[in-house]
Amino acid sequence: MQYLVDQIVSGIAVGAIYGLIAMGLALIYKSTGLANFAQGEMAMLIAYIAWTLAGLMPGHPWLVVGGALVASVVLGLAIERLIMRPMLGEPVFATVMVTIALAVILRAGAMLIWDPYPHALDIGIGRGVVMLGATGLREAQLAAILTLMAALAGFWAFFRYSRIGKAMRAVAADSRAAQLMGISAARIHAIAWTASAVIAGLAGIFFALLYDVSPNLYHVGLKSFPATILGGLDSVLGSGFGGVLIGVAENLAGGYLASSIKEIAGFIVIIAVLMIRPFGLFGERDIERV
Amino acid sequence: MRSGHFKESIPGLIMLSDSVPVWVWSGLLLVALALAPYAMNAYALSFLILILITGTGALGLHVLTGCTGLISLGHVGFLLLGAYAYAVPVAKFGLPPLLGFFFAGAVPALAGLVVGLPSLRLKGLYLAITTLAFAFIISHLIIEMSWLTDGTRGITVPRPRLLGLDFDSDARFANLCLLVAVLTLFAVLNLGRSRVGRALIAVRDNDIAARAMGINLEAYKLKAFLTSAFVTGIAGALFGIYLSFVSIEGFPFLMSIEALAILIVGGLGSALGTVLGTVFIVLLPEASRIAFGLLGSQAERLFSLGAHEIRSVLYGVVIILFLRFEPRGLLGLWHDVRRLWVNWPLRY
Amino acid sequence: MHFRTLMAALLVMASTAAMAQQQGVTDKEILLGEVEPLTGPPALLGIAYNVGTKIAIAEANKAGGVNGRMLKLIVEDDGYVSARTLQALRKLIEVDKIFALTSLSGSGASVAALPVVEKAGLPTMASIAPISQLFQPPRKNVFAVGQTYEEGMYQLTRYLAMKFPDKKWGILTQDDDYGATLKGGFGMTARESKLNVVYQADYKKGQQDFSSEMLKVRSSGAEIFLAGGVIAETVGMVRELEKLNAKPVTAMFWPGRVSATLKLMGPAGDGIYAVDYVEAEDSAAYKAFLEKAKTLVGEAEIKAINRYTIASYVSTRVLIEAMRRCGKALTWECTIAEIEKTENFKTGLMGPVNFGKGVRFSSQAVRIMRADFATLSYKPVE
Amino acid sequence: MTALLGVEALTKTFRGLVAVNQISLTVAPGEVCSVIGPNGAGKTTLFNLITGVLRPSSGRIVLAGRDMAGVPSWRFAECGIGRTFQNLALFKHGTVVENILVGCHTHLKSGILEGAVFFGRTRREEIAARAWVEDIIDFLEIEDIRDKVVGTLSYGQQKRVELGRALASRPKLLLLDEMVSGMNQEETEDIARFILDIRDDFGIAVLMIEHNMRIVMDISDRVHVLDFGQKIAEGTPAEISRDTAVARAYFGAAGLEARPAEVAHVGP
Repeated sequence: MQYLVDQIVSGIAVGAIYGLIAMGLALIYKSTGLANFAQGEMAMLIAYIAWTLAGLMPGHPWLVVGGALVASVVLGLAIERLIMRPMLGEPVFATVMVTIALAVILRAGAMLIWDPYPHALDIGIGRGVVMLGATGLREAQLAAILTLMAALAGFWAFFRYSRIGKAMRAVAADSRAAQLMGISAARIHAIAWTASAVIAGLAGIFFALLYDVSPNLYHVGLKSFPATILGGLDSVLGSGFGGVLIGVAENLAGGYLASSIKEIAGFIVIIAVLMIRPFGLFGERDIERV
Repeated sequence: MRSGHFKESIPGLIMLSDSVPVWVWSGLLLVALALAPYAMNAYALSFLILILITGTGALGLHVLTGCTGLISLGHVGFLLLGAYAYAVPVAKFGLPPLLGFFFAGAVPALAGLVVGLPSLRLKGLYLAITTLAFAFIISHLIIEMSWLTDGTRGITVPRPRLLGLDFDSDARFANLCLLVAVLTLFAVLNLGRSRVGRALIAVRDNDIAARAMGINLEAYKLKAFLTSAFVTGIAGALFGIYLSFVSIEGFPFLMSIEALAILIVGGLGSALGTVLGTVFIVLLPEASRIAFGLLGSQAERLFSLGAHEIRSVLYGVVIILFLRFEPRGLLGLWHDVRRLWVNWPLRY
Repeated sequence: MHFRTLMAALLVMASTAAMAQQQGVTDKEILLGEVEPLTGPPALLGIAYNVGTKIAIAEANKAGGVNGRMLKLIVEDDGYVSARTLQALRKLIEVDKIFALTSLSGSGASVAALPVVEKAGLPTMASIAPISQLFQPPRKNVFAVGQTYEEGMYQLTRYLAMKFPDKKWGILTQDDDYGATLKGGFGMTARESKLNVVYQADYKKGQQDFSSEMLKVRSSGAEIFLAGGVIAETVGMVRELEKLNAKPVTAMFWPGRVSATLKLMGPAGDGIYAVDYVEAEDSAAYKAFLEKAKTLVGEAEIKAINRYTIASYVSTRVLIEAMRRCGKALTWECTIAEIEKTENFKTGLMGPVNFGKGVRFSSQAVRIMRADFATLSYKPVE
Repeated sequence: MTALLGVEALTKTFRGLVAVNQISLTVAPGEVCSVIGPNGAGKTTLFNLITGVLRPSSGRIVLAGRDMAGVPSWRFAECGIGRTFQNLALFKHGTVVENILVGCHTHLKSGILEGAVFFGRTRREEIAARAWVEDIIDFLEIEDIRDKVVGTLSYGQQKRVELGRALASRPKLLLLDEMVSGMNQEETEDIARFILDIRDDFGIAVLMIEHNMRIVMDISDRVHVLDFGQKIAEGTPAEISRDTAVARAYFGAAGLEARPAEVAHVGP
């Protein structure tokens, strides 16, 4: 029994990181209609920046995290303004390819600026073990779970109550109509990219604290795809839950079936779910008009 | 000199091209490509072979993504299946290579039907990510079924002997790849001007209208998957033979992305664009290597350990610039150049 | 145009050129080449290996070159993708026209490249990952210095089995050929010593989170655990065990025997067993090598040095010595013959290197070591 | 006379909303029928039911004596139904010729392999299809735009291409959904002439949804009037123009008295 609980809890912990990245993916999809294939790379870049900052300012964990988040705001804005905005109005396929190219650039760029060696992100906190009953969790795992919960609550309130959140929903529903109503789509896109970069950055920092900073940190982005598909590409909250479900599914597959099946467990789950619900668990079905 | 497009008969209207110069030049190009391998060094030849194999595979993806509008991120799965479907019977059980090529097409085609089933219900990015999942599952299955595939150890594949002809030298093998690539190109071009090809395009552009025209959407989406997987599988077999060693690691996931980049850069939806895109994308790393070399040894030393990453960055930047400034792809660029050539000094 | 005549003429020209002087050799220069992963995760090994070649070449050049000829190295990156390995090799051999190869990339890629190298016939050192396919059956021109994973694993587990008898064993390996050979070596010991194996599994290459696997290890009651990852994976396993407060005797393999691994593991890595055929960091020979290297290559290269640097340095030294013995008339034929004659070649960084008639693998004795976190190094056990 | 199309007590509900309620109508061979009614009367839903895009909740559709229940929607074209769409539904990256060729789909037989080889039967078939398409292009007087990509054409031209595509499938019954909306007087008259020629030259029956009363009254043999999903009247144009229920549906009871001039305009 304790074994099962341990498996589920550590599944939730890793799933929280998938979930955060998946929420960023869904946020961009919801407001701009494209899947950002560079989401994992954004997380990787911020983790590297955090690592550099940690080297410059040892003993100031909050400065490091704060600095990294400022960097992710800049990153999000820069990507939106310099790369994505000029692509407005181009076919979705083309813009998706742009994000793939961006992923290639970020991956190689990180190796160019830093190096291919794995590094430990040591900011003095996050690595200690907290006991929840008989189950041990690292501080950063707990923080990832709490951040995911905060993000879920925050986005729920944001879409429901804030002016920008409502505007974002309007742009998602019909960008032209929203524009006619005086909502600037470009501004909404900038906000979506920035917010998405920030949560990807947070996820990257958690990931780096728990594992390491290395060029293949971007793999975590690949995991968030099943998460967001499971939850529904256009459902920000659903994607967050989807991440947790994928994390737990992986750990149960690894813990009870075979370790080798663990890495593809998420993909098997989404194929099964999509056959029943073609738009994910929480996604909205497109309504076609003839 | 020809003036304008006047055709005198219906057969003339449906020809691939009614222009004599086009046929003559294509023929000359073909002869040149067939003879060039015997005069090239092995390095240049490896690019030619890669272009021919990649082109075949990209045409396979073109049928699915370009014609039918179904995005696949998992095409590397079909390549892998094709390579293994050739390697297992030929290298492990000693069956004739011709039979191996049949399996290399048929096995992925069957898998294509299975992967195609979700496409009846899924759209756009949902489908794209399902195909991605498929690619991961295929490589997992290949590792798991080690009694058949030798798992992670990989299979060494000899050069084939077909119909009494040996293809052991690279030049001969290039001829084989040329034959396959040209046949594929012809088949895809022909498909484009026949009933099935038009139906696929109809499914892509407007599925409801397509259905009203009597097109069975489900059947045609499955046909697109089947055809695409078949062609891609053959390319996979050729790639395995070229590598002479078939293993999971020889087929990295990036190949799926590269294939999509080829379609985009070439001009989505056009077979000729796919050919242009293939040449461009395969040669891009080499071109950037040369460009980098021109900067001089100073620059090269400065980035002694980073030159490779710089090339990767360049690769990404070129793709973004292309999408940004020439969304019609290389084919569009080619049309512009041709128009400029014909009309100059007038603008139009 | 008579095509056949033209071809024949070209062939004659090519062969006469070869007779006059072997490719890659001029009066002043000898061109060497190597292919290895310099991008992507395996770059950690490739870059370190590359530094070893550079050090060996710089050392030879500083001493006046090989019989008056300076050595020059062309490096190609394959990102550990077989297709790129093949292409890089074709470029090195056909375009750059190198004289010899100092490296042939990692395991899977090097096996794929073998036919090309064998056909070309140039002297080739393949010591980055000396797997048995490289030298069994022996190829005329392909040499490897080092030890196979199977043998290393066999020795490591035999040592542990004797030191900790009657324990429960667990092993987790990567699902590729590297992992398969580790499993093979372990299997030999397991059969021989009738080990009680309570946990055995494969993880997917590239996996980062090992929580479910380590929970399984803990619940299986394993007292000795073999972490069969490369670097990040081994670190992940050890740190997960630390979190779970499980403390089996842990051992890892030589790709992970670099100080970077220990730094990443933190205190949890202290006392971990490892195995290697390259001298440990605190040995006199290693320290002397480091001092010498500082005079030969730049700071960035020095930072990249690890055990792979040594493996490459020794392997390249063997090649250079063979070329030196050939004298002024440097050919492939002679170099291959001279490498074959290598006997009791000592660097102090490994055991003596020996080849012989039909012997293409210089099998190195392995040593069991233990990690010392305080100094971030590995010390041989008594 | 046996009807070409028989619709019997057709009903379609969407989540409780009744869009089409117990509608019955017939179209005889060689007849031009119109369906009129205010916006939201259920006209397009009725068309979607007849063409198989939607499944009826209850009721029957009989085409040339065949009950269409259980026939998959893509087979409706084979059974002899052609249609145009209210909002253009062309294959916008294809040329005019390619679009019309898609209409020939059901009359061609070649499969993937035959298409890829393009020899023998396929070639003969394609030549015949192309000749037929050229006839249609001549008929619709769109020779000059035949090689243009349809996405670049004007609205009126695209409508003609769509008509051509529907004709290419050699239907027995042609359903036209708001063919002339957005067209000027001259274009409208051209279309009216085409519709009559289609009936007379090709022997195809036409069922059309139309808001333009002039064309309805000018060329229809019979008119069906829908309101709130129900059929409120049927008859010749002359009968319909006198029907008070129709007038009420269009203008309301008050409007009937307030705007007699417009009612008069509806007349033939």
